[in-house]
Amino acid sequence: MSKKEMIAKKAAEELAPHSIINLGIGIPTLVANYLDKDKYYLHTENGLLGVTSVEEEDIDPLLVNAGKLPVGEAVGASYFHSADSFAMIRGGHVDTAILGALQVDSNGHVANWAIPGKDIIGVGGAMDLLVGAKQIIITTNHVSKDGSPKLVDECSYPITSNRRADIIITDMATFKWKNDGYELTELIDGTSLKDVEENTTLSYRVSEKLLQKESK
Amino acid sequence: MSKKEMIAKKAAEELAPHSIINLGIGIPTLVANYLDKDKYYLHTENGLLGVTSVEEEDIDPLLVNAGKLPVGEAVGASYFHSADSFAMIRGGHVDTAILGALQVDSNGHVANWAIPGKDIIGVGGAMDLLVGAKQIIITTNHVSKDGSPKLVDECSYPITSNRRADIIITDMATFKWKNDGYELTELIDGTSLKDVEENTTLSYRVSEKLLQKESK
Amino acid sequence: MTVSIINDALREITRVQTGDTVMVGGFGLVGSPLTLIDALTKHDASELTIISNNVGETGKGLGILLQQGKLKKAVGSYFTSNREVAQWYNEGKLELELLPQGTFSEAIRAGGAGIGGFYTKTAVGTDLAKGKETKDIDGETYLLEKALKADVALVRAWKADTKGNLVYYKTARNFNPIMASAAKYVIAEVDEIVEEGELSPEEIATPHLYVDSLIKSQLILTKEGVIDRE
Amino acid sequence: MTVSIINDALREITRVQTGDTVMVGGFGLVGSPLTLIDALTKHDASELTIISNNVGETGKGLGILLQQGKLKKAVGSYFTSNREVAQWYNEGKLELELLPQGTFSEAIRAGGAGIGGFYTKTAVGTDLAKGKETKDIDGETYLLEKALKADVALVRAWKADTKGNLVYYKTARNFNPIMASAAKYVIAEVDEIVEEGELSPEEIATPHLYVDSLIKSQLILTKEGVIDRE
Repeated sequence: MSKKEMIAKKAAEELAPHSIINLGIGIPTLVANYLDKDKYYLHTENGLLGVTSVEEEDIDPLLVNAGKLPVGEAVGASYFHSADSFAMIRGGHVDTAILGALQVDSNGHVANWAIPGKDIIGVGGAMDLLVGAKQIIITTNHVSKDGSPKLVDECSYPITSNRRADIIITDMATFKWKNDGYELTELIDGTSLKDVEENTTLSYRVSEKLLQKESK
Repeated sequence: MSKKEMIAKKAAEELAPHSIINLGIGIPTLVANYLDKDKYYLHTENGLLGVTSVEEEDIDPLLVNAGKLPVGEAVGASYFHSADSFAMIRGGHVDTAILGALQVDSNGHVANWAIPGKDIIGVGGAMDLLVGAKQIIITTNHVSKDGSPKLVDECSYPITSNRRADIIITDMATFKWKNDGYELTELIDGTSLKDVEENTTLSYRVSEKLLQKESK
Repeated sequence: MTVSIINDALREITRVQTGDTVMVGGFGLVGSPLTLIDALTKHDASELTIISNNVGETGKGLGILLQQGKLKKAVGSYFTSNREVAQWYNEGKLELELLPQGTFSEAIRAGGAGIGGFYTKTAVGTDLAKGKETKDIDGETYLLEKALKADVALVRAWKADTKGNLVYYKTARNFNPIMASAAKYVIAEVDEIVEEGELSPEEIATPHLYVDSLIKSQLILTKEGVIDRE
Repeated sequence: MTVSIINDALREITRVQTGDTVMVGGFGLVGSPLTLIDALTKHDASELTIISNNVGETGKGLGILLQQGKLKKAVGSYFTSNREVAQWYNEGKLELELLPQGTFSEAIRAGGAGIGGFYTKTAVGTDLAKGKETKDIDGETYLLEKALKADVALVRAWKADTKGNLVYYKTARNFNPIMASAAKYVIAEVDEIVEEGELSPEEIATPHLYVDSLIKSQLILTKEGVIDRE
């Protein structure tokens, strides 16, 4: 299992059965592979509730997800126009959005739509999902390609919303927002608390449970 | 033909073929009897485009117009929810609304939803239709039951909208808004200019055509 | 969430609690959740705010709730259909919020769509604009109207599938789909429950994510009036 | 009005005039009015403001109009799919208005529904809120967004009846129904024209009152890419 697959699998474990899920592009898309298709309902903002995977021979060019990739149609699916689709998102009818991120910070702010110095010419549905879904799960590599932390004290990239991320799942650890800040609740096998500490500038505390486990 | 039927017939003559029409309660409802059903498309704000009349034996209790009266469904009809229906009205997609009135005044203001001194507890779709339809035709008796003018200089009843009525059709005459005020364009047979003058406090001028005709 | 299929309206209606705001679908009796309204009249929740186009007729439907003294406030567009509404209002026993029907519909849609408020030209310059904010946009005056939301919505649909997707029948659609989007808990009364996959994905007017529970209709509107199925 | 059935896209596209604002449906190539866009590239109208989720891809679809220098402004949510957009923008040859996709969709719906503007929580506190009004409603901060309207809308549907009612196919629906509601003149490119009465009244997504003319699609998206029917 690749790192990305591992992150996706962990994210899948956080989902409540029978919930409505919207998956972003990249790692989030992989989460679908770990979900029982009869128990989770996938929403895509281009206008479909009931996204499934599709076999090569069944591809319909007019049936795609928000990443413009071919998908299938679940039994009991429904189609709607873009304004109705975002009404679902913004109106709080999507239980969980799983999104990628460029940065997440100590306040829970997510930056995932623009890079300073580059042209800011695309945002898509990122801001709507972040503001509207009942629960936000961020899936991301723990550090960027150059090795710098993506979990930072304060986003240097433009933030996507004032709304905070509830859960952050990386290839090193899982963090959950509790009360007033993030708590490190789980380490990926082979990762130590020290590894996380060295690669993270976001403020967090370690959960009691994990501290006890690590001190054994 | 009753006075009401005569007013309705005159209103029908003002309509452009293939236009989208919304008919209010009362005299406006009768207008449908004078329209070729293949050439006019009737919209009702409770959610149907393509209203037709219905025979007693075909009545469907779940198919009604905004007056809660049984109607039929035209070929090529469509149903939609109330917000979509009023989006059509307010968005300017209905060509003509034909409405009743308590009063119409020299500014073109219509009062047709509330009576001073009585409880103001119902408005329905009157304000939306008056603000949204491309053309407003008012059909009404020329005077009220006590003989007082309904076409007045300034409405004493609460107005329904700032938007003016384009055409007023009564059992005495037809008035059309031109430039900065109403022009009396047509008299019902048996009505004289003097009859209208004596029963109207609304400001109007008489059309050149009618003046010439009357002076013959 | 999974939809619950509950064939006990009296039990399911206990979701409505004293002080709640409740949306009730229907245009007159057409598309009205008659079975749920009947259950509500037998339930002891009071001080309710009802968001519905009208408050039934005198002593009928929601009109019974009024007579039972269970209503604190009514929000709608046409209360004229029940003469007792004015009477209760004048006696100071009922608050009223009267909105143009298009504004009423749009406010409910806004509530479901995460829109806080919107600007409409409807009612500008009229008595119904009193006390409301206006704004000039591109040279025209608009009125600010706030979204409407509810704790519970009681709606009526024609068919549901076992997932909770809904389709409506002719003009019985009216306020039901928008109300189904604007409440925390949505109970849909339906005439028929079919298997998943039996409804066309292009025709579903209320996707299942809006619906919490289904009950089969017991009271139905016929040409001869409201009848009990059994 | 009666819908005109015109099988000459080049003639019908002359409805678009220099300086016009044009809405163009589609999410990428899916549900995109390919035949009408092709006609627009062959038409001499320029200084256009295009309201579309994106400006095609480099040298494809609306991307050709950009290369032809016919675009004055683009309003959308995701211009990243065409690298040349940033280039033209940086050279001051193209104005851009970037909106979150939900705000973009809602603004188009508002334009069609006679709503002047609306309050959304989306983008509050972000760079896309700069210069925009905010308002506190019931303790939460919302951003004011104005309606979007157009002179002409180019949309794609699956089937139309001869009255002009439209139904869509799967995720090719996307922005098309709302754009069909928000322009003064609406041209629908459809794959099939059927007789009146053949479409289910409950399934019609765009009632005919929104549609001015129909043209049969010449270019269609297949698994192998865009092909010409003949």
